Amino acid sequence: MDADTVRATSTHFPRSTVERTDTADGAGKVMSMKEAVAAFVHDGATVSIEGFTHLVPTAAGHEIIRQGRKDLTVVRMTADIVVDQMIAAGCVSRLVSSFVGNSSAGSLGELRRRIERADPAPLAFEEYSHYGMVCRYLAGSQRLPFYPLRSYGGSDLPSVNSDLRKVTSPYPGPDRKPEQIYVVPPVNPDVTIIHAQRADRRGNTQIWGLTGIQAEAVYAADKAVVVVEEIVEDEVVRSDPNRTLVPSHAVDAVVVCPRGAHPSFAQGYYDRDNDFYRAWSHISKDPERLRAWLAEWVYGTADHAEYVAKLGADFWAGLAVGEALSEPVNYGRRL
Amino acid sequence: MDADTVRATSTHFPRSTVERTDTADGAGKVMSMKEAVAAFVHDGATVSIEGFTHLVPTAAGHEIIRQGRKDLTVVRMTADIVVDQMIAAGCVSRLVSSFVGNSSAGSLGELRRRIERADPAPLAFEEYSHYGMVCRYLAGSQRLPFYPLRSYGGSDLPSVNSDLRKVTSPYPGPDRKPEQIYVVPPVNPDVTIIHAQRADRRGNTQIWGLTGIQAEAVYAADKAVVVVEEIVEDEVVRSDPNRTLVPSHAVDAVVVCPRGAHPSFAQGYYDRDNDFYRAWSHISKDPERLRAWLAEWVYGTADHAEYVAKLGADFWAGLAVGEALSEPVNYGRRL
Amino acid sequence: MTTTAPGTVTSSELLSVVASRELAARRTVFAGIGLPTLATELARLTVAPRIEVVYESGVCGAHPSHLPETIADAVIVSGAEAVLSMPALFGCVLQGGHIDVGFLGAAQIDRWGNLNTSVIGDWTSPTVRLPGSGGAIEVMANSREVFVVMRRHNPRSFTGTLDFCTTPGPDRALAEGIRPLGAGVTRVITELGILARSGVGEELRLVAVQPGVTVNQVREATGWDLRVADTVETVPPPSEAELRLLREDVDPDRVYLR
Amino acid sequence: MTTTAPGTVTSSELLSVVASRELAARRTVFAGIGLPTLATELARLTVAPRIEVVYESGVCGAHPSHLPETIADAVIVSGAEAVLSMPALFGCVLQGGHIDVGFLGAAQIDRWGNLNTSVIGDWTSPTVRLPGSGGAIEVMANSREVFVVMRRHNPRSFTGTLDFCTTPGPDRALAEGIRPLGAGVTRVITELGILARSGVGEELRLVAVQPGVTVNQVREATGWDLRVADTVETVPPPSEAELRLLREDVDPDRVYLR
Repeated sequence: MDADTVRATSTHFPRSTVERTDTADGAGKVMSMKEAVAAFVHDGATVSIEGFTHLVPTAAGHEIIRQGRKDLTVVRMTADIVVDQMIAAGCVSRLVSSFVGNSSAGSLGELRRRIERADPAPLAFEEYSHYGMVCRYLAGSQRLPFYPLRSYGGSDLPSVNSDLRKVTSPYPGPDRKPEQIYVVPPVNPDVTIIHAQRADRRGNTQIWGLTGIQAEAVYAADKAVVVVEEIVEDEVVRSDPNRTLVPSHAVDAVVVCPRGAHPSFAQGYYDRDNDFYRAWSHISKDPERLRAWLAEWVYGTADHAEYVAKLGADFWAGLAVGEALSEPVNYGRRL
Repeated sequence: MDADTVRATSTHFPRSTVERTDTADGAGKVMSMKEAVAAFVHDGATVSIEGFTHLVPTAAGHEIIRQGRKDLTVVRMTADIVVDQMIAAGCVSRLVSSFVGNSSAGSLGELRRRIERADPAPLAFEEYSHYGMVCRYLAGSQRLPFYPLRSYGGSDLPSVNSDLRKVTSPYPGPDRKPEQIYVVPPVNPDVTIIHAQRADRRGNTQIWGLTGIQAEAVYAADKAVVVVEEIVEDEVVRSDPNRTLVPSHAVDAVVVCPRGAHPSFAQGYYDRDNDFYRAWSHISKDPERLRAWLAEWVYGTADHAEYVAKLGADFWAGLAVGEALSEPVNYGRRL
Repeated sequence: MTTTAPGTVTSSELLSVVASRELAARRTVFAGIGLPTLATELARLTVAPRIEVVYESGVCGAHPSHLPETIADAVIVSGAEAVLSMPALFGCVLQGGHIDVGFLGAAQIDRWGNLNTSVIGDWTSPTVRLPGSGGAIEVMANSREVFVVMRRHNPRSFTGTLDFCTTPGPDRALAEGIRPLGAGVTRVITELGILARSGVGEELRLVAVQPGVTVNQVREATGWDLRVADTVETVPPPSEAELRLLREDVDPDRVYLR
Repeated sequence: MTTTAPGTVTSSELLSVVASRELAARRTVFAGIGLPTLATELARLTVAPRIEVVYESGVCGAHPSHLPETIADAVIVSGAEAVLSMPALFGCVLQGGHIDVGFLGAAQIDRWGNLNTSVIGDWTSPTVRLPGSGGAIEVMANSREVFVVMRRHNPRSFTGTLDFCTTPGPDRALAEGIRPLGAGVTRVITELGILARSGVGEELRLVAVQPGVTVNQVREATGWDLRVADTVETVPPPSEAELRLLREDVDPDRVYLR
């Protein structure tokens, strides 16, 4: 009759469901970036950092660098500047990705040195396509053993990535013959970190504009940290429940970090710093210059608030955006 | 060099992409319910009618009855009142569903007579669970040969539904042994009909509140008819693009039909007619009474506008809802 | 609407109160409509103030202005913390393993907690066609544990052999080589008492009787040779406080209370 | 920003104009950023007024206030007709078969339109590590046809043997028993001319040369024994109207035009 006895028998249940942090008012989830990284990102962990060009959790990556995490496996569809920085800081030993470039602005210098010349150390790399990564998150979030997709037929990728495998459909194909399809395995990060526009204190997270694969990356993970531009009152979130892409039951930590996506952008909050993307190709090409950049902007700042202040008000004015409000919809109330 | 030559070689391409109706201003998609049913619902067709308790396209079902369609295969997760009515009217020879009941309000009389006693005619029935149906739509919309799910192990359903099959995962299970999982086949209806709050003239369709499986049901189908409470200006839709669950490229017809979901509801427009749900258990229990109901309310009305008028203003006042507006979000504009 | 005389406890009230107590320390519950709604809302006011109700329709963290009449009632949508798509609800929340307790009902249940909601009689030409699974198969396969509330406790409902197994517990799944996530049915709550099991390989056994009910009465009402716990408790009757909350705060309009 | 002298047509302008013409009668195009953006926006003003641009980031029916600088630029989101989740974009729109033309680029292309965007040299220790597939594998596998715009036409880029096949055309897929949806690469547009193929089993062949370019020049710039159509057309040079639209309406700030 004891609940704990019952619980103990269901050994296959993911850890996450019982261990999500919470307090009566949910405020236990709200913490500083420092606390969240210390609590949820451990040496040797598999860390998913998602945000497809939009809402890249850069500030979280910087805090991981400041805390000197080692031997991480980073899972990220578009491994871009923040990943190059984490690699350069010595945090990353393995990368799982479908695009390793500096957006359309050039190269990632450190990543290329690692992969091309093992300089200063090798980097293990698992290469996928975008939809392959999407499907790995879908499988991970849905607790599926694999996810099928109509990609990879004829590609050389399966020859360098043995996790791209094939399954025969138990239904006949269009020509009535057996049909084969590639599948990818689930990814289940130890922790997923995403950036979002806003959440309530319990972690109900609202994102608009490009929503990418963030919700699935959160559900796929054992722990989830949501970094937000602002925490809003419960009433704001509840006025538009369809906007909540990540419900509180999937979130372990809520971190308030305005402008934490820079040089990426937050739709409706600040624009993308395209100049920095272009600059990064040059900075990262020169290991000395890269080290100096990290020293000044990451190690040299105590937290993201200092980084933001250091950039200065004029700089941020240049990324300011105007207003384009959504028209309200009526959810209705019973009379 | 001729585009048609190129096109002709890609024989596996779904018909739908080339045949979506449209005109320069998109107005060619806006048509009456009568026109849409005549154009897109044919005898013998597989018709998906979705809307999970919310936004049930009842008016479309009634027009199918008025036009006397025969031999339809109806695909619907929750086969409820409108399906019972279509069966009673002789439109349906096969039903694919995961719940054949009158919500929590009782039974579907006609459906039960058909299945229990073949009275007055048999009804072929393919039984699934809700997630099995969801996965059939997911497979259909994503052009997958099958979709895996962790259901059905130990159930008697596979013994009466040979489309529930198993696949062995090419990755070892948690115990390192081979892992088996059930899969369902795609469903690709000839036409899917959904009801929504609003769309623009091109068919960009916005739904809020319960969104069910409507988007996937549309993408799974060869043709799609969207019935809406109202057509709005392009600017309204474009002020909140995340609210668009079905983009225009997936829509063939837009039908304006206010209150077309009755006795179901449209969040923010009118409430559910729970009295009618309760009444239907009695009406449908008696074949004579059911026939009289159809005669009066479906065959006896030229279209849904007449049905609405016949119910009367007082009736609709009883289902009116108050205002609970979503707080606007800022999408931002470049300065 | 009927008014319940003080002191008289109806069947609905008894079942709701007993079920609500079982929700202590649970975080997420997948609730159908009716008795599970009452039990969950009462638990929120008593033993589980932070419990999150997840509805099959996609609603998480509902804050309804009125007691919902269906799992898709407009009042659970307005003011909710999140409304998810059906693929997200069934795929990520349920199959992803985020549900502590799922509530299910059934026309028939067997000693392992397997359920029938499809047919009475033969599936191909049934005596009674029932609604079918809905999401029950998924709730059973993916919840940490499942509570069943049965209005009728008699040998036809509590049967040695199901007419049809719509919703299998983990024992049947394992026999087919499919590994279940949770424990299956761990509590069956009826007017006569509480049956319980803790997981795979274990039959339901009688662990408590309602006041005034004998072990023998429960055995006779059960269609198989019911195992009985070494110590059978007597269910504490609904307290004044529980009944008051249920009648005045949870369901003042008697939507489900009878 | 540079100003282009009237009368002088830059490489970017030439490629954009030629590519835009190929979009006549197409309904949906999956466009990357750069030359495909210019070509598509010009086509909207000329041969394909109703063309819908779908971006990898999830945007359908963009109405940008400024020329987007990335496929995820904020200006393609504000005012768009729809923004879809990534699973919906890749699963329903792309794999579901809703894209008429996909635009791709590559470091290397072979005679069948197979593409390399992964490495120069050996994959395990490459001379140059390139960005990889992104969504290119999916665009190739699922679009009705694919256009490739190549800034450089030389034997290293147009190669007899790819260093690595990231993104296979349908011939390679079929050889592995996987049935492709579309025709693969049907157009390759370069400064020298246009190569074309119509589908499975067919090599790229030269169908048109830019004004002043000889067939032999194209053959020498191509790393395999290039087939040539019976009649090789000369590409009509960009018209005054096309250039004016491109320079004044599509990219007045010279974001991509060089």
